Amino acid sequence: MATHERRVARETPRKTAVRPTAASKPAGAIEERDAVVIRFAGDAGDGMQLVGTQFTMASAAHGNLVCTLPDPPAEIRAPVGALAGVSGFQVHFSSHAIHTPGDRLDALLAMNPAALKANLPDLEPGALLIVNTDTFLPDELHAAGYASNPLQDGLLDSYRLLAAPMDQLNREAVAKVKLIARETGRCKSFFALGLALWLFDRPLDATLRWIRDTYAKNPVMIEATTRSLNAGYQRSAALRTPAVQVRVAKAESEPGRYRQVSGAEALTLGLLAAAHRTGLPLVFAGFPLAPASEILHQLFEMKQPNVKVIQAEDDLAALNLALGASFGGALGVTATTGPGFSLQSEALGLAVMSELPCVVIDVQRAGPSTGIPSKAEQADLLLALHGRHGECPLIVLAMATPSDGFAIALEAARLAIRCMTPVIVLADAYVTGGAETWRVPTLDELPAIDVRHAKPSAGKTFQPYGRDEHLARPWAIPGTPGLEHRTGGMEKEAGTGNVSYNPLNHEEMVQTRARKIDLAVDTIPPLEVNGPPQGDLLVLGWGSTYGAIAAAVERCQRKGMSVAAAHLRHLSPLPKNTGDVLKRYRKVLVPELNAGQLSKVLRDAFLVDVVSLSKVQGRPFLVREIEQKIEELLRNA
Amino acid sequence: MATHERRVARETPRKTAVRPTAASKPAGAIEERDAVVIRFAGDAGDGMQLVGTQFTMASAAHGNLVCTLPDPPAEIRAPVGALAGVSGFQVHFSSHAIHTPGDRLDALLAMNPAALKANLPDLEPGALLIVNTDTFLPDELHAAGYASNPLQDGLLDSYRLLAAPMDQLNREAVAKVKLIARETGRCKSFFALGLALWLFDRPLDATLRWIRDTYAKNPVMIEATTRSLNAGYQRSAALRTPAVQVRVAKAESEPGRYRQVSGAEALTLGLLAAAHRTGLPLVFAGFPLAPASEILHQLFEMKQPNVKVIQAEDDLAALNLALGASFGGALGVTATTGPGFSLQSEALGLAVMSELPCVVIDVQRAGPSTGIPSKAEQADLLLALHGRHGECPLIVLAMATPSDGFAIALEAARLAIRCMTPVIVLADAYVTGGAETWRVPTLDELPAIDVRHAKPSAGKTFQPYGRDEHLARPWAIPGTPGLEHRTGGMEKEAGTGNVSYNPLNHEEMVQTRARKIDLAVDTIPPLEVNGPPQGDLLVLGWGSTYGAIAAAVERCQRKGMSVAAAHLRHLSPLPKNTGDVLKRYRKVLVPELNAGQLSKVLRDAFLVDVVSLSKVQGRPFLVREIEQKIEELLRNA
Amino acid sequence: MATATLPLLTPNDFSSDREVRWCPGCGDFSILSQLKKVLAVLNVPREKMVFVSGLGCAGRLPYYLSTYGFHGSYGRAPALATGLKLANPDLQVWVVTGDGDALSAGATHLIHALRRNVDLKILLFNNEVFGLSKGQASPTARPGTRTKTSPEGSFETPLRPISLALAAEATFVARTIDVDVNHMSEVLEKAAAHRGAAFVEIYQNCKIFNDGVFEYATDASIKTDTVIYLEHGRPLLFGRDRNQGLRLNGFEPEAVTLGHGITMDDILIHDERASEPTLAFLLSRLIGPHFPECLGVFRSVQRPTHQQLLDESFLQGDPPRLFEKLLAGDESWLVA
Amino acid sequence: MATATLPLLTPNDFSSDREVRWCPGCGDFSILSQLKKVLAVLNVPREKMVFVSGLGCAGRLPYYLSTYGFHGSYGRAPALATGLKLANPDLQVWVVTGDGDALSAGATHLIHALRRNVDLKILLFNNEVFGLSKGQASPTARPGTRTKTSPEGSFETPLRPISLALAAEATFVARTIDVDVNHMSEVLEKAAAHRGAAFVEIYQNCKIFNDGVFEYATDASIKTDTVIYLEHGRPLLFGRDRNQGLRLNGFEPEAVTLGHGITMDDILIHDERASEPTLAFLLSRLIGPHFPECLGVFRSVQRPTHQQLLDESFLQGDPPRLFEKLLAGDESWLVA
Ligand SMILES: Cc1ncc(C[n+]2csc(CCOP(=O)(O)OP(=O)(O)O)c2C)c(N)n1
Ligand SMILES: Cc1ncc(C[n+]2csc(CCOP(=O)(O)OP(=O)(O)O)c2C)c(N)n1
Ligand code: SF4
Ligand code: SF4
Ligand SMILES: [Mg+2]
Ligand SMILES: [Mg+2]
Repeated sequence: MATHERRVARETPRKTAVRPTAASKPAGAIEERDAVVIRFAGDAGDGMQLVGTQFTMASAAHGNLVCTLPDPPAEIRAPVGALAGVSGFQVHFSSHAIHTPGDRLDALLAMNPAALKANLPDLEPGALLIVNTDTFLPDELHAAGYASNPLQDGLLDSYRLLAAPMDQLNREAVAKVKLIARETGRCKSFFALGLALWLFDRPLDATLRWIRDTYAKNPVMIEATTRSLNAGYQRSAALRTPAVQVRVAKAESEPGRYRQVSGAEALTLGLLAAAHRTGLPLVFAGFPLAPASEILHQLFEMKQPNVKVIQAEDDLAALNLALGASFGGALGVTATTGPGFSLQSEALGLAVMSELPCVVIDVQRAGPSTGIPSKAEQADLLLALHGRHGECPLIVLAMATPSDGFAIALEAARLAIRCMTPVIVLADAYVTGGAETWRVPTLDELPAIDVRHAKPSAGKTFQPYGRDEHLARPWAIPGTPGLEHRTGGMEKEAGTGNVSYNPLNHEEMVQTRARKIDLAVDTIPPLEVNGPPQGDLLVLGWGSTYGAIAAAVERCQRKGMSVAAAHLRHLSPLPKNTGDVLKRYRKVLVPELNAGQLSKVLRDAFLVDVVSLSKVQGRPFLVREIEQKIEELLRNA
Repeated sequence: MATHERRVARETPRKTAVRPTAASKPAGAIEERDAVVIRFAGDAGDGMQLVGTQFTMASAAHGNLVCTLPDPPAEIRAPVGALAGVSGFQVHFSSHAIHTPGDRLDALLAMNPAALKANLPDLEPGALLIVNTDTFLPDELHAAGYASNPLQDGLLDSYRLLAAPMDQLNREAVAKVKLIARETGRCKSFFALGLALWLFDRPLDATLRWIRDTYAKNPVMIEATTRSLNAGYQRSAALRTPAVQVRVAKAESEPGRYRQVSGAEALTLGLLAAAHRTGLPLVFAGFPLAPASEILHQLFEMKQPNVKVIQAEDDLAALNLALGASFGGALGVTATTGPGFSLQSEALGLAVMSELPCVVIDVQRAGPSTGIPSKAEQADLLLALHGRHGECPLIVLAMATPSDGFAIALEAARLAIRCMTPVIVLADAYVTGGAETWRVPTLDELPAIDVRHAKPSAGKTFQPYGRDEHLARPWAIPGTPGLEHRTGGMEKEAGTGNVSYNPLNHEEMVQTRARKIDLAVDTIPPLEVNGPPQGDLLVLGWGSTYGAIAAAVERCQRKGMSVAAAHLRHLSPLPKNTGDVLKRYRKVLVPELNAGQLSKVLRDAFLVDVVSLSKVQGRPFLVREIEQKIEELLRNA
Repeated sequence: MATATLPLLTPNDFSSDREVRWCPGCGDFSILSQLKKVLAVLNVPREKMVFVSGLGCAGRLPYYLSTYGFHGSYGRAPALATGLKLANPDLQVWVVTGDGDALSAGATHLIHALRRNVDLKILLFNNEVFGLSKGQASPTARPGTRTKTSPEGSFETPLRPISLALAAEATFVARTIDVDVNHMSEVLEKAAAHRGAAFVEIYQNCKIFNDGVFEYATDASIKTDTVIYLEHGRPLLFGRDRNQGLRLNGFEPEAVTLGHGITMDDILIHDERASEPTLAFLLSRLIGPHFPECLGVFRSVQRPTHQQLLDESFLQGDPPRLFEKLLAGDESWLVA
Repeated sequence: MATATLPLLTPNDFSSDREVRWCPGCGDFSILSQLKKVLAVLNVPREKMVFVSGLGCAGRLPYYLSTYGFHGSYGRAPALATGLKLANPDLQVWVVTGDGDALSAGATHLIHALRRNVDLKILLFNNEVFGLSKGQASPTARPGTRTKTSPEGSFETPLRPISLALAAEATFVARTIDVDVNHMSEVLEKAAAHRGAAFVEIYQNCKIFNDGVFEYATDASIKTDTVIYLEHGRPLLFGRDRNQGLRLNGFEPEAVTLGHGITMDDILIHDERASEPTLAFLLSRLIGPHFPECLGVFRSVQRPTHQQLLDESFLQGDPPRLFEKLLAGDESWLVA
């Protein structure tokens, strides 16, 4: 299958006259690897996100499977050279299936001392370290907290150091182009990129095309960046040891169209796909709150007919807007983050009571309160399940990987519409910010979503709180004659939907709303197990820990341990067979980026004494951490 | 002990010249009872809340133990005579300890057909039924949905009917006083009250005193109401059968001062007592939301120096106001109800993060969303425990009976201040609206509350997030030189309180905040068991179900069953011995006015397969319902 | 909406089957019945109308109408209605709110619906008290109002809904009163005809908790002296004989009587279409006892609606890409 | 607070040990440094000062001051500060907020703090954009502003913070600008001296997401023509030679040049103490390019503070009962 034909499709027409061209490829020694983890790190102004993205694109287009994790600085603009301003972007590319952006680094590119300082601890001994030596000056070293120059004091002895005076080489490369200082600086990132592309034997085409499109109106920058890129690509051969190239073979993939997709893009595309597939208008109301804002931004960018995107006046307004839109016959959606999600508790109650289809995406971040903005955490699970006054059940899903955002958005839309209920999708910055290779579905591969608008039926009084076989009430769209009705937050009489204070009716409605959610279980897939169907240990996860768990379990399986992995994308209701699956293993390990919230749910539901592996550091699990816990549990078994 | 001297203390000076005097007591047959449950029911305009309260006062002053439940109509003013406008007030008075206002009625006073219709189902066969016959006219009967007149069609045959033409008798009584029609109407409730007082052999003094104080500026009304009251009291002897008096002997009580107290009053007094005891200013910020508004109203009424009460602009503002006040060195408190409590989720997160002492009272009502305003439910437990984004633990208490409001408010204040944390108190309309006899504590009986304000210590930098032995951080009050610091919603560095993005610090802080709450367990009493220390069945409750559970378990114990009762007032943390206690019984029954929320907590915490008894009707448990469930469980044991 | 084929509707066609649950004597009854009359003549089919409300006595109104309705949560109706209108711009959407609902929890949403000029008809029933929650002080309570939360009389400066709406860039701002049924019809019809956000404050008597606060404006024996009816382009006159008027003294309005050197030329002319709402703002400040209060349209100007602006914005910039293209993104590749 | 014994404070005494984390070139730096200068001369001990903020770049300010501080949640700072002031009326409490913080989620709280006249100094850093959340449209964004959420340019009508504050019955309302340090000091000192709620809008440049939007008011070469400095009792003049001014044409303001029959008598006189805020409102409506914008104090009037009213109200009605009496209630009895 490695012989599969592969060609890169270009979606944007080439408009420019100046055609950047690739330099001829310098020769060098080549080392083969299965997979590589590289991190690009520099000052916020050094363009590391761009370098990372372009490197990823090139790797993916080259035929590797790719998993990435951007790590932009928390500050909008920290002082130049400060630790707080370090921006990172990690790429894991390989010739076989990978699940995470990688624990430890096989290579690090550090544009300045602060970047080195912040990232060196993650670099494997003996790994490749590429350094821009021109920035290792007294001021920069001081800002990074280095007492002496690590290039000289032996600190870096255990790495394969590639010391490149990038500022200087880049300046030389663009000397003939008329640039202002800031532009020259921007070109430096292309120099670094060129160097990396050469080192890992990736093609330049994708980047050249990107340059052409991006600077279409600025031929001077096309010229300059192309020169920088080529200089990096060529000069590398001339640089000091170890100028060895590393090559990672293409992966085998099913036929189809492929792209890189971030979790935020995937969610956005999934929502648009739901609108496309159903023909329903999509109304997305969002209030900026990092890291959820990315979805709002994406929706503004990917404008589509039949899709309306609005920045609400606050988080509570956002959900009310979405709910109003759902009442009006659209798919109402909002996306938020912990603080906004807490605020929306009241509005979610209204959504449950009015039984309208809407979707709330919560990109969880480290809390409580303002917490640590944008850092990944999974500590909103119990809030999603129980965070509303009264008995207020709804459907809760969680996305497992960046590309799963597409499927989960469609699944959320499907369930919301099928069951006439709000659906919560849990994510976090680790999955929305990360990206991976994704096979783009064709339009007819999109799953069916069954929309049934209520229709008046002659002679019968309309029952706005009548029920179908799924206990869903009818979706009666204002504008339809004969279906005029009133809904809202007060308890409804079964059938008529009139306000009712009747005690037994209330109990019936509480039970009906709960059963409706329970019934949704019939339309969701059972929990699948990866590994032996019974045995010593099951590792059960949910949400963004998917990759780390899958990788850890695979490693342990390779070592011959009796361990299986399973992953929950549906948290409410849980797949029907969840309890059965749990009971087939002697132990159950539940790794979570919280203090053990799914553990609580499982203990309550199945009275199984699951073991919780908790990490609450605003950071994802390392594969190694889960692997170690598995080994520990099996040792003591 | 029945010979204990008893005298009624008057707290308000008598100001009036006109002195109402009691009529001489007419004679009649007398029947002795242990306890009686009576309900007064009438149109919203008939003054039933007044009649009920006065009757209760008289019974309590007479020496009975008393438990009451007002049931005012949901509508502010329904059309006269409508079912929606029926107002009820139930009084249970007895010569021994009682726990609830009673399941079934021994007596019903119905002022009109609607009141009869609405309440007859609760009346025991053979019980006393007092009816105002003057309202059984075609229009009223129609409004109540009676096709024929129940006074004539045999419907009431199985009751001991006392048919009194109250309108007429009352009109005659006040004929000599110059009143407008509306005033005559108001007097009618005093006629009914007089009648009831005679029937149950209660003294008139308390009511006469109340009349005097209330109408101090209106001698005409004093005259008129006194006449009506006396007429009811005297005329009763002349009325048709069964003009038998019922007498309930005095109860034995510890020496001390006693009063009637409603749950809302008790909570209010408890908060004021906390301020009194600690010397701290109390800032109470509330936003009206029934049934919590009652606490706000009470606080406005019971004005005290050093107490500030403010109506906030909304529920979220209310908690922010309270939190700001706590930061300023006051005890900040708010009280709300489901919808407001949901809204406050975000602010509670801020309170947890800033680690300031504040108290949030949630008078739960039937939800979700607007639900059924003011009806009792216990469905906010999981919201209280988990309803905030991030790992966000705090202390959760629940009041068990109306008078427990006093103790629980003090306990909430104590724990909030001791542990520097928000404390949630769960209540519902059943306990805040109900009232019972309460021994008034003397000031030196008030529990100690240890307040330690931080003091600057020379030479040491102040550590706003340092910890004491309870892991509480110091309470440093603005205005104190040397303790200037910044707090807020972002993650704090341990010790310094500076904003910190450090992953390991975050994990440490998440764990510290959790351990702080866990540690509070050392200062709370163990779970006590009423009944055998081990056995077949433990009935475990929390909050307002206390009375029904206690009564049901006592009944079953009297029948010789091996059943014990225990009640949780602390829900987070749970008393240390909770798990042990649970495991000493073969079965555990958890009755809740929700779909089984405490059950979930217990199953998760102790992996015990507790049996949930759920009722979600906006109504409290009947003793009988729990009794039946106990019997069923023990039958199948 | 084809209007020609519309069957004629009567006010009764707008009644739902629900029993009306306000207190006897409440001003809401009068508003409801007048509203039904207005709805009947708007030439909009019933199914195209939606009433969205918040919580409060006012908020119950949708239950009593046979249109579509949504009884939302406290203060959030303007946001919910905005979403509805986005989903379905064809609908005629009314928002019913109270002084508490709109100006305590909901002020933010109200302000934003107005500045966006969402095509909503917003009716604020101002009874200057919290009714449904049983009698607490409202943000519009006059100083001295005794309620359960202001036992010694309210002392916070009340908000003026009209001033606030004007400051929130509203394009249509008016005031009317529950019992003046003709005036109310006139104002409601104008609000319905306005394209964009129309804000109407309705003075409404709460029989139970704030009875009689607007008596000065309803009592026929005095209201000629206490009320000015605003008419565009007409002088601001009042009084039984319309011989009193408003004139400007610097920036201070003055109530004057014609004669003794004061002529019609001195009297301010009402202009609801002024480019800036300054005069409207001035009029919103007038309250008794020193001034008559204004009823009628304070401001009525045209500005593109939120929907129009959204549509325009959509046409600007690059045209939307085919969904297939979006899916494939900027860079994709085929594996054969 | 004894003032005589206060040690003299310097601006530096108000610096905390935290590194300032705004973007290089941000207008917030200038505000911070000017604020420290003002604080140093207020004669209030550092420990009596509290800075309460919401979320946003502006909201970080408390970390950089050595006073007490509370960095609250989005939009709720005015409520939190009101509670603080209730608990501890002796403190001097400042609220720092941004245009998003104050006018999107927080508008309700802002409005209520103003109408209550809580003794807070409220500084709204208006950069007409969401800074901290990385560049989205703000409620004050000028039409056409391109942001991540208005890719074709913002089209919603912006809110004017000053208009809104006036409509919310604020007693002190002013505007100043980040780089005009002397003007800022003057305004901040007046705000600090005001008894009651003082609202100050500060035009602030966001270097990253909205750079240069106030250039017209800072660029020395043109600002004389684009800015009017408000001075109480003085004519509203502007222009390099102060030969231009504002006059009234009906209710429409007009920018005129003196001469050609236009004299000083035609020019409006500023009055920050007018009984009603109509003139202030008119001035709040002036924006470029057709009008100069006003900097300075729009309104400054005395009204009892919330605390004063609360205290007065406490003295009215029945005196508080002894706590023992309250405990025993109206009816109690002794069992011996
Ligand atoms: C979140 C929330 N807070 C408070 C309430 C309680 N509440 C219901 S109606 C109301 C007052 C309504 O007053 P107003 O808007 O003036 O309407 P009115 O009843 O006077 O018509 C309040 C405070 C609520 N339902 N939800
Ligand atoms: C509940 C909630 N919603 C949204 C946010 C995200 N957020 C933080 S700052 C900000 C914008 C701040 O803008 P502004 O108030 O203008 O301040 P600036 O950063 O421009 O100084 C937003 C939307 C939040 N933290 N909390
Ligand atoms: S409480 Fe007041 S506003 Fe509400 S229905 Fe009754 S009279 Fe009307
Ligand atoms: S984003 Fe703008 S407002 Fe925020 S610190 Fe940077 S320049 Fe200042
Ligand atoms: Mg009202
Ligand atoms: Mg801003």
